[in-house]
Amino acid sequence: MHAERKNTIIRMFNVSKRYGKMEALSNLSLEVRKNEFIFVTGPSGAGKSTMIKLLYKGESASSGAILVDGMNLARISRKQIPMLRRQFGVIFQDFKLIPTKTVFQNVALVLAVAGLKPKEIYPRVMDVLERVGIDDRAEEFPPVLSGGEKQRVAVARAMVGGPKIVLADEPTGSLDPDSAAHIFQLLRAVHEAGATVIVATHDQQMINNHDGRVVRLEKGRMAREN
Amino acid sequence: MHAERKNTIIRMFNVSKRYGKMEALSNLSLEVRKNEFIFVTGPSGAGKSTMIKLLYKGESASSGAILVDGMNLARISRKQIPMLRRQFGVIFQDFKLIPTKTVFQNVALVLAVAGLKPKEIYPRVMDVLERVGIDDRAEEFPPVLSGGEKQRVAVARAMVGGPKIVLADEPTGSLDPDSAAHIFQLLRAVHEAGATVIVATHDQQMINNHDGRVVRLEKGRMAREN
Amino acid sequence: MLIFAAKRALTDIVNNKFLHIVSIVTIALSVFIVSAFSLFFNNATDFLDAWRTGVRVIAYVGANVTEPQRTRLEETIRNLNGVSVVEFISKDDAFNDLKQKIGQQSSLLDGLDKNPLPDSFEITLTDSYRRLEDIEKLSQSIGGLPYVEDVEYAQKWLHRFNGIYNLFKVTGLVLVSIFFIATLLIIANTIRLIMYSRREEIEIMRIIGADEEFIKYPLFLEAVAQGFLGGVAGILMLYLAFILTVPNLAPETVFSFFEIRFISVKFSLTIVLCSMMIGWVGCFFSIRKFLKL
Amino acid sequence: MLIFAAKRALTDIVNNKFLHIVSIVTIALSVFIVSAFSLFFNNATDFLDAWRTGVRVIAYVGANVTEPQRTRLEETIRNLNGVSVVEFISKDDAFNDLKQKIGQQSSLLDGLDKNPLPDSFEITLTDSYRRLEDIEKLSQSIGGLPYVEDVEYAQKWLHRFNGIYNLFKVTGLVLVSIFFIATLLIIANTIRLIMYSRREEIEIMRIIGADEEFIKYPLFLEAVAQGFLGGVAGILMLYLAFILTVPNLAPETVFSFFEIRFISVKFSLTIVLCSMMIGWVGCFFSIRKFLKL
Ligand SMILES: Nc1ncnc2c1ncn2[C@@H]1O[C@H](COP(=O)(O)OP(=O)(O)OP(=O)(O)O)[C@@H](O)[C@H]1O
Ligand SMILES: Nc1ncnc2c1ncn2[C@@H]1O[C@H](COP(=O)(O)OP(=O)(O)OP(=O)(O)O)[C@@H](O)[C@H]1O
Ligand SMILES: [Mg+2]
Ligand SMILES: [Mg+2]
Repeated sequence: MHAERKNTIIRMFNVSKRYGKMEALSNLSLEVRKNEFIFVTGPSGAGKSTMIKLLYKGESASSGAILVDGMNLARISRKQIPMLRRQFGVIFQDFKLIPTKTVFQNVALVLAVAGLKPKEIYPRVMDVLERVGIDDRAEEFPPVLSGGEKQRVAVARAMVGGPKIVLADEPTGSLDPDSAAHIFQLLRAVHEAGATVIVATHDQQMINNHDGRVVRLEKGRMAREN
Repeated sequence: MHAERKNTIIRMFNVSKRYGKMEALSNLSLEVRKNEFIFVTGPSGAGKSTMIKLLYKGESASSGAILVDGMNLARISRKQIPMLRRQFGVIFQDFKLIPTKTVFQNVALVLAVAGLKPKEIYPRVMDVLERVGIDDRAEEFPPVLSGGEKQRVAVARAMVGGPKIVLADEPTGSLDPDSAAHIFQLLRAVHEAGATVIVATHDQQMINNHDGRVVRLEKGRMAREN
Repeated sequence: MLIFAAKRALTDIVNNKFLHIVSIVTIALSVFIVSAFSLFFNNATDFLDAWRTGVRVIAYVGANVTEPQRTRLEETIRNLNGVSVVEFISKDDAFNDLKQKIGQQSSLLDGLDKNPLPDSFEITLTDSYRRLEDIEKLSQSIGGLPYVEDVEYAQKWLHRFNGIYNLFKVTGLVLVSIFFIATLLIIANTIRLIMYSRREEIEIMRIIGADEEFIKYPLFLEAVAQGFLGGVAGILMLYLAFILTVPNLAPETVFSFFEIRFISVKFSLTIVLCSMMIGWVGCFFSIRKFLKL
Repeated sequence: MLIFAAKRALTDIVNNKFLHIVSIVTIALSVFIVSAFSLFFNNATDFLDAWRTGVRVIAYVGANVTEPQRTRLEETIRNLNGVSVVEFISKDDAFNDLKQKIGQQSSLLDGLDKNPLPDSFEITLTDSYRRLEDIEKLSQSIGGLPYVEDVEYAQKWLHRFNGIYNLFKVTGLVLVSIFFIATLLIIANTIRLIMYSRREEIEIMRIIGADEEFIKYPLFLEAVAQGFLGGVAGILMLYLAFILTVPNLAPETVFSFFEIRFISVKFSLTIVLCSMMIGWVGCFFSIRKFLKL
């Protein structure tokens, strides 16, 4: 919590998120420095996914302030949201792959959205698919993939745009230990290339085996930080 | 593999499953006795989910024979498939909850399908929701639940009908260690009550901590059994 | 069984409000189109029919017929099938009529010393007896009666009118059929689209062991309910459009003999029944594809 | 930008074949309904118009007019706006006509020693000059000419006919508008349903940072393409129905003066354009709801 201000990329201050009576996050404050690697952990329903959702403004906070790279998320206009989201690479817990687009098209979409030309897109997508080990399924549609294969596509999509910040929600939940370790190496590589990485996970072993600050949530509150 | 014939509940003999050129399962043979507890493990894409899908005839095998409780799955008619499926309680890797039905309705559906009356259904559903620890969310719709909460609903649905055979595909992948242990206790209880349980999982720790035969698949083939 | 299906249909409607509303709106609009055209077509046919009311058959009576004979003849004609009113026109009345008809040039009749016209009966037909063939047959029977010298009716005009009338009726029926089939396909299409967006739900139900009947019955009930609501809404829309536009058309200022009528209650009920059936049929055909999952 | 959007629209169409086919079929059926009714309505109006061809104005010439004067009068009338043909009817011709018209009773004219009828001109109007007001105006101008004693035309009949004609036209326009609006809503409804079953896809695109334009442009292009294909398919369906049914209606056996025509190329193009626009508008309104996700 003693980061220098100018190096802060994410700042959450007293953030709460209520759904009806249900309080998914309560008075959460957190400061993330540029190029930090953070684990967010906690039991089921603690608010990990909600926290990630608030960061890319998939939802708005009920109260409190969130600043990402100097932008106050409560203040930005609808028009600015796409720009904000392109700063992030997000691995969703439920993958959120488009079932009617091929693996290639799903990953390529991020680059198309950013305005790249098809001939720039092709090599970059194939490269990242190869890195997650799914390049041989590039022309398949997500519904025919196995759980782990889908997850690797989701990882590929999150990394292909070279995002400033990677938000990974349970990025290895459907993977066997070897594949999981491999994906973690990729997240490490992205981190070393300068990105800030936030990983929500239950996998205590993963947390123990890797360096990184650990934030523990419980029932929407900060339980412990180390 | 030396089980007595009359105690065999599932018998797979030389089963293969091809999707186009892709062979998801190759020449798999497996015999499961009544009331066995089996772990199926293996890397991502090994064919664990495919094997489960073949058992409840979500897909038909490309070759080989599958017998469940004396029925040859290749021979049963379309009309008999629902009867077959009601023998199973399946926890799907991607949960397969109906988004437009509440948690309660999703779980109750299994009993309604089996022909139970609403007043019999209510207590049984609430009981099982309580056991997986999600009874307070009974009136919510799946899309608002956290990953772990959805998984617990899926577990509840698989157990509510008192199935002969439980097929659990990665039943704790989205759960923190405590919740996972709790779900495992529930599976154990179902097992002790007489059900046959087949669990597909990557979680090596889980396998080590519990008794049960372990079947390891690799690239669609049986790699090791112990 | 049916009660449980109905209960499940009800919660299903609550859970999928959007889809049900869309479906009902589409059915309502389709019913609206078909019934609006039927309304137009029925009234146009009635209108043509009303025009035909003018058709009269004239029977000329021989010159030397006595009054009792004439009275008997009148009685005989009156009792013929299809005859509604028989009016006696004396030759003097006929002469005056003729004078008026020629109008401007009537002065040329003043030079005549005696009225050369015969007595006649003007025969109006009943409503159900106005087809060309009926008129021809009736004329023949009258012509065969004693004391009748000649029978006259607007043959040429009637032939022409009959041509229009039949052409109009056939065209109208072709159009109604076309509209009916087209809207039926539109409704089936819409239901198929709804099933498509519910295919995941259907698949999940199949996978946990629901048989076809379990899945189908509530969907059928819903489709029939949609058909009912859509049909009623469509007819209400038509009624609204009717009371908003018809007073502005004001045909009675031009045609005193004719008044635009709304579709009959019986026809409305038929339409609602049809639209329920269409819901059922549309569901039947679109569901098969998705039950195979 | 547009090229990329078009490319994405193309892959999108391939990826969502079912939805596109459903949409095109619904649009085609809607276009079919509206254009079928337009076809019917146009032909019925033409038919009534053709009937009106019979309208003639008669100008009676004074008794003491010399032949050169009459010829000059004929010339003057012929040069009036709206006059197509002028035919001279001598008083002898008129007398013979009258005899025929009275038919059976013509014997009563034999007693006359001299023909009391005047000479006259029978004036046929041009096609564009057949509205009631035009005829009235023309009659007045002709009545004001020297040597013209009186002007006559089928005033009562025309009034009645005009009433029918206008009622028919207004009703037809009301119905076309109603059908147009109803099918527009049906199409919008269908597109909304399609967007609904694609809402997940749209939401995911939003979440990975697509701006509205990125999502909208291909969807608009697809909707316009659907409108185009649906419009063309609808008109082809109508054409098929036309060549299959019209020979069986065979109106030319009854009405030599009238032939059923298909909708014009220009009107077909207008319909296709409209249906493209409707695709666009339907997309525009249904997309908003789902872009808010
Ligand atoms: N849209 C919503 N409406 C209502 N409740 C919600 C909504 N979204 C999330 N919640 C609730 O907020 C709580 C926190 O959810 P969240 O998804 O953040 O948990 P999580 O820490 O990610 O859990 P898990 O490890 O199971 O994924 C949960 O109880 C969830 O049910
Ligand atoms: N319908 C299908 N069409 C084509 N390929 C398929 C289909 N279903 C499964 N596969 C392929 O078959 C292989 C085995 O899939 P399966 O889902 O059984 O793997 P798994 O062992 O469950 O993996 P995971 O641990 O990742 O869930 C995968 O490579 C998958 O892509
Ligand atoms: Mg979560
Ligand atoms: Mg799997």
